[in-house]
Amino acid sequence: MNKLAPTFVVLVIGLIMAIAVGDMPPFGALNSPASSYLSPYYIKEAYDVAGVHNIVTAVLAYWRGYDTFGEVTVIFTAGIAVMALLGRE
Amino acid sequence: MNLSFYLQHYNYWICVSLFMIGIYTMIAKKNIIKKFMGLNIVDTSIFLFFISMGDKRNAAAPILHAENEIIVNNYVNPLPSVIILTAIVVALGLTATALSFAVKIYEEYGTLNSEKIERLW
Amino acid sequence: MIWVLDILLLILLPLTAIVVVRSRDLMVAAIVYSIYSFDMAIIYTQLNAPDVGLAEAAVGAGATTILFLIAITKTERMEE
Amino acid sequence: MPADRWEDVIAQTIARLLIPMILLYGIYVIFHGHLSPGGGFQGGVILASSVILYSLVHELDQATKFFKKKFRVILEPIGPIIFAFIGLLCIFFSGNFIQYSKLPFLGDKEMAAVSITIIEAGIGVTVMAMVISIFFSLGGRNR
Repeated sequence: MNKLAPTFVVLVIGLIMAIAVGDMPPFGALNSPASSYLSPYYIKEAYDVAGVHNIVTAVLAYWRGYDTFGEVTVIFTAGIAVMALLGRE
Repeated sequence: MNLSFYLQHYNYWICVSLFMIGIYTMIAKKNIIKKFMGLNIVDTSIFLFFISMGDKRNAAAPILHAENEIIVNNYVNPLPSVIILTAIVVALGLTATALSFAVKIYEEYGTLNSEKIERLW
Repeated sequence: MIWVLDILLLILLPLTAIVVVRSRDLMVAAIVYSIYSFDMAIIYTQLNAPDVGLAEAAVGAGATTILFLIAITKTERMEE
Repeated sequence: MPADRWEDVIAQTIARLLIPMILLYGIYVIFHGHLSPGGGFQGGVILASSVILYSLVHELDQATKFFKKKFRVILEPIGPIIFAFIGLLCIFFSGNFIQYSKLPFLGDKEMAAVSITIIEAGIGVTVMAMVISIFFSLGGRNR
């Protein structure tokens, strides 16, 4: 019984996710909810506001600057934590 | 619920199966490093889910090649790429910290089996 | 006919993931995880996200696999 | 010279040819990241992978000569410091925290592009130092 318990849990999770996938829009749809409200603004305004051709870099460093700042801090903390945990060389 | 419904969602079914495989690894396997590999598989399945949500049919990568006239449907959604780009590097930091903890645990207890570690602790 | 290649790449993902889960040798699991990650990078580039594909090819197939290999050589190789 | 030292002439020669190209490609990926796919995160990991290749081919002690612990501790917080400095400079010129267009040196668009490039370079240095220090700390000599 103890060997079958992980399989049972995984099958329940998979059933829930399969029901959720049934409500997703079709793959590659042009007017899906993920790409119809906010992202047309970024695509239109990226060169006029940020002056950068690559839209991903523009969103990463201009509109989502706080996010990137926190993420750089997370990387810094991870490096310091590993150096403090096993600092022998 | 016919065949074309399943064929239109094929990326999402792969994501669901990868998520199930990763969760099974994290629950059933006893080795700690194998658990971290399962964690990475779960991470990657979620990344694939986000990236397939942002794709558009007959569109190009989100890099502008003409500044004057911009047609929105010619470029894919750039927002999932941004979120996943930061998440990949955070996953690297998470894996490094977890593996250094695993090395410390092996130096302390001499085993990587999680049940033995719980018994010795 | 590009969708045939796409579906073949997508089918390779669960196969390599199952090999990672089932193998007793952790070294084999780490190297097959590198193959899995590189396949995932190709799929990202196919889905028009070249930034994420570049990051996954550098981080997943390079750095994470090397860290796993170092941790395995520091500890024990075979899973009991 | 220890007995278990591993050296291979072919691998060392190939690595001597490959390492400058990897360094050049990493710098290209960082500084060309606003026109083509790339940016600080990818370029930093590529730069760090050249150092990892050097220390795999040679001995680990020779690689730690170039990147000592004091040098890495200085190199690692460069990214957050540059980011916070430019953000606070925007506040100094009566803008919001990272509103680059308030900086008075160039036009609006050009100032934003230049600031984005500087910030990406800082992120690249931080990521490179982090991956190198994780590799050196995790692959230390005594087990």
